[in-house]
Amino acid sequence: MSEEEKRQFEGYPKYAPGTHVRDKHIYNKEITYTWWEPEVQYSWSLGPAMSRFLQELKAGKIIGKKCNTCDRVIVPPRMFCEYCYNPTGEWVYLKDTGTVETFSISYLDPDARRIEEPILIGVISIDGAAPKHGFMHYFGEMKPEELKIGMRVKAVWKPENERTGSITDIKYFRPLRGDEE
Amino acid sequence: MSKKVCIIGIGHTDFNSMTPDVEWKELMYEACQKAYVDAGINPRKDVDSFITCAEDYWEGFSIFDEFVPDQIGATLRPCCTVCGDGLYGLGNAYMQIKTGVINVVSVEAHSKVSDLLTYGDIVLHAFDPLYERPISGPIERPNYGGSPKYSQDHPKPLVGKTNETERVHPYFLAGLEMQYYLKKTGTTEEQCALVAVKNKKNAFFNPYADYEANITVDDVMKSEYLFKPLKRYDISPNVDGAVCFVLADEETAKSLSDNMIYLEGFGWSSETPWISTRGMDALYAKRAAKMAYKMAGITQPRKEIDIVEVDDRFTYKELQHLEALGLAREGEAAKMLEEGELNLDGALPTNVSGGSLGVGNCLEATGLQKALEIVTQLRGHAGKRQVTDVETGLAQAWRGIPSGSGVVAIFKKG
Amino acid sequence: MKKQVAVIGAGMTLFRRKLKETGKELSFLATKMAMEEAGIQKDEIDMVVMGSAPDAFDGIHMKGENLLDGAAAVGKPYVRVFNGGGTGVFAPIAGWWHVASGVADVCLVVCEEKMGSCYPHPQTAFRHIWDPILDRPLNPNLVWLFAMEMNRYMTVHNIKKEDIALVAVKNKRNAVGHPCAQLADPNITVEDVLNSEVMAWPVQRLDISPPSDGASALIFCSEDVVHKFTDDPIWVAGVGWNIDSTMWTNRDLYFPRYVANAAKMAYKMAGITNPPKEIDFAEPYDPFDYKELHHMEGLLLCKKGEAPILTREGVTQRDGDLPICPSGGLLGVGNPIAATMGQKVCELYWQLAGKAGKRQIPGDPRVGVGQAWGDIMQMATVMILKR
Amino acid sequence: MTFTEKQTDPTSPMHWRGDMQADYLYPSGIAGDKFFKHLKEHDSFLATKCSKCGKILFPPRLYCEDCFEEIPESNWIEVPASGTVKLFTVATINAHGKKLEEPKVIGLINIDNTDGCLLGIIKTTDYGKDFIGVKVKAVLKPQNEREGTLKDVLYFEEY
Repeated sequence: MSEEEKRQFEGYPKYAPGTHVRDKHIYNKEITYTWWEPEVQYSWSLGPAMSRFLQELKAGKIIGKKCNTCDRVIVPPRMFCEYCYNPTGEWVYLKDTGTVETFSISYLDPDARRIEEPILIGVISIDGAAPKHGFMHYFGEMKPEELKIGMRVKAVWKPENERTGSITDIKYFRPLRGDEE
Repeated sequence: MSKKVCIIGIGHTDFNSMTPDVEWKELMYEACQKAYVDAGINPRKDVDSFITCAEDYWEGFSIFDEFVPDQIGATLRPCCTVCGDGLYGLGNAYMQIKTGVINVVSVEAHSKVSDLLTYGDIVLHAFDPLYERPISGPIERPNYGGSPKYSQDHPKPLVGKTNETERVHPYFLAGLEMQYYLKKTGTTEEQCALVAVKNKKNAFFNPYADYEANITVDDVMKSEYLFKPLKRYDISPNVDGAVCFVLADEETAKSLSDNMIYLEGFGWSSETPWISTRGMDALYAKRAAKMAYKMAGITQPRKEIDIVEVDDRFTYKELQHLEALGLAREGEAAKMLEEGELNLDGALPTNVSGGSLGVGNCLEATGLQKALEIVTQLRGHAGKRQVTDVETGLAQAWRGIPSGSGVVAIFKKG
Repeated sequence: MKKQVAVIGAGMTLFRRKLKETGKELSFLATKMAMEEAGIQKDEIDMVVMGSAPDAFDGIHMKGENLLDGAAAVGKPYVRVFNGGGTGVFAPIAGWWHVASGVADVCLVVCEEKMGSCYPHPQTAFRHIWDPILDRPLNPNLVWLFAMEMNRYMTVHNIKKEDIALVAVKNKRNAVGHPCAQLADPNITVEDVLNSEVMAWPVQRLDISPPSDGASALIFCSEDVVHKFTDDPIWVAGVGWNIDSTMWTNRDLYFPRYVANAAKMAYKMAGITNPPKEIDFAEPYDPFDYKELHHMEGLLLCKKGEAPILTREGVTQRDGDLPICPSGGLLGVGNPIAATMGQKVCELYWQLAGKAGKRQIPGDPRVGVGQAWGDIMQMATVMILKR
Repeated sequence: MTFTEKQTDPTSPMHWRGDMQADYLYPSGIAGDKFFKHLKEHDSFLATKCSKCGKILFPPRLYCEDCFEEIPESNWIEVPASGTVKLFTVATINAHGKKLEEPKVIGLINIDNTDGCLLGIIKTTDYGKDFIGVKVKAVLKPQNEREGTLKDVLYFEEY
């Protein structure tokens, strides 16, 4: 950057070094670059808590684990309580109903590309667990404008033979009907 | 600079080639809980700052720092990640305590390398993308604007057609460096082989080590050349494990224990990342040692240091590092090894724990595993492998292929 | 025992969606600028701290090692610290303890981010910040997180989107005087923000800061040597950092309690008992417009739910009683994650030193607080500078 | 034991597959762009000389890493695409630890007239040979096929 260019701004930073390039410079090969696609593959071992959680999902149940010190029923379950720093105790089966803590209506896919049909997504606190304890999931069987914080919802499970032991064994959460409370 | 820094607790898991029964969180929890019990403290009240030493690609997360606090006791407390070997974490803990703002620090490092399916490719991913990486083999050219869409149900095929035969394992760099070391110092391949024999033998007396073996120099020499002159048994195999250290200022430490171990000095240094212009004399270790000796007031390292654990992820590295640390003259380390000086009962017991060759290469936990051995020895808790009359010990680690960075820590008995 | 730490120079590069320079070269350009301002040579620097967020953006494993020659660290003690988005303020905190401990006299802090390398979009790397078992199977997008937090915050306090949009307008206008700014816009209005496309409701295009390439640098020195460089030093008064639980679906997102913890730590160190009174201006982290409000509350600069009201009343404008993000923040200048140290800490220094030119806050600011935030809505880092 | 229960059924622990895949486009940078554009058109390399320490840096840089001085335009020099083997190794396994079909000889080659080196494949079938000190030259792709990456250098061979 020339001295003259450097002087064009008042105060600090005195100048702004860097060369802006746009996608077209790359398409047109005006600048050189190297491509690389790394091979980065993992297979995480899950440990007792997550293994059991997923196996129970496969069986159509949501399970939590209780901390005997602070009496929280924790879901998703873990082997230790992050507040008491103790091992957690007994396993507790929970209902597959809950409350919408927060939500979003997304028009983006994971790579930030636009989609037409919005995805309804949010955090559901699960009945039977400690307050505000739950996980993220999709919502279905409702219009976007019907979705509200505080709404009561219930899990819709995949058919048993399609479940694999994954969070997606629950298809989505649908509104809880009055007679189901 | 009045406050001294002490080690008040150590904890570790067993080291195993794989740990399918626990996830990374539980592995870390075990090491940390053991360290807190060892120190006699409650992490939720007594620890002021938490440090984890980790790199994202070793774990499989873009931001690994997210997945740290719960299992080390750091929820709603000061906590950070240092991207480096565990000994870097100790160094930063030391500085935090020296500021006077923080009294007790927990430092954790771990390896869950068995979760990695493509270790070689991940190491390769650390090479410079423009001038170094392309050498290893063909670059895949995805469609511009295309995006990988892999999931649990549709994992990417692990081995591409070209990769199967073409992409070279990144450890070739160690082959180059070993050749340099042998030429320069006149050390022989047999002498390097003896390092593996010694360390794997030492590991028999270390209950947490995973790669103990009764082998001979001949066995090592007969193992195949992978990166000539580097052979299969010259390379430390990967291992899972976690280590946690709790450090405190002297005053706090005194209230907790009588068996005081001081962190007397540490130093760290980096060479240029460009392989094209970097020397291969382990200058990083030389500079780091100089800094650490100065801080610890050590003027004659050979006389003052009783036990060392140096980075031995490749056999020649142990010898190269001993020379860089000023504990052996250039080309002398191999002779010391042959004369038994580096053995458990020698003048300078080296890698008594078994080192990376005997315990396994535990990625960023390497330095802490070495520090763990020094502290155990200084405490006098090393059992069958206890070295007699140890007062001062040195632990050293290198950041591994392809870096030129390393760190040295010096511990003294109180 | 504890040394006082002064800031003596700062630098930053242009922030753009893509820059031609490599990460090393960007680090060099920012570092060189800071060294010029401080009037210092490479051999006078004792130690170097690198702050850089995910490796997955630059696409280099152990990228701290790869970047080090651009950060004047060849042959020097060098370490990289990392806190996700919090790195931009955490790297200077690490720099502070290098000097405050007495281990280094002069410490250089460099932050670099090159998000443009990642294809097809930096979002691709963000996919891997989610829990692999619980979240990733749902194919999440990063924006979801913020949309959900924003929704919770808006609902609990009954906040209107118009009030939140005011933040984007203010910051993009503030950025006009910033030479590095990516999205400065002197004419933007609340309507523009409210009419921009919906990404994940309630988040719209102009609520978000853009991904950027960029670097920034800062030089600290101890009280023992500061006289060599300046007669009127800017001091680090306090630092704080704090992390919340990984399990973000187990906590209420309406208030960032970890920010409050970090702020309390920093205020205690700085001897500040009444933050709204004693702090002259602030640079809270604003990757999304609602985050600025959220963080003002977290920094205890106002009561819970009060930040939108202050914004509406103009208190947070550059000439208001409590200027917030006078640099233009992330919304206006750009968001190269760690390199946002340029707005969050370098800006404090330039403002306090009276060097901010067109962006200078009127009056005589003496105390400023900068804050960053990262990981999955769980990490807060706070630094207070004073004259 | 730090937990109150552990997994004892060897069929019960689960694993979860995942990745950190993404594509990367690394711009060559200011210095690299000049280097690779030159390589596209010529059969030689470029290097840079630091005005302060006089070192001839290869690959060329925007700045000298030791002196931390920017390198002026006038200090760019053309150097031949040849050099001397400083170090070499014979690699026999690929990144997944499996045997390569053919071993590869990888050399660290000190490029002529510079103080820098380049990693390169040395084309040979004599895997027992000591290559240290051997003069080699780069064999480049035909000019019309070059793309401006290091892959334009196919390999090095003795001359």
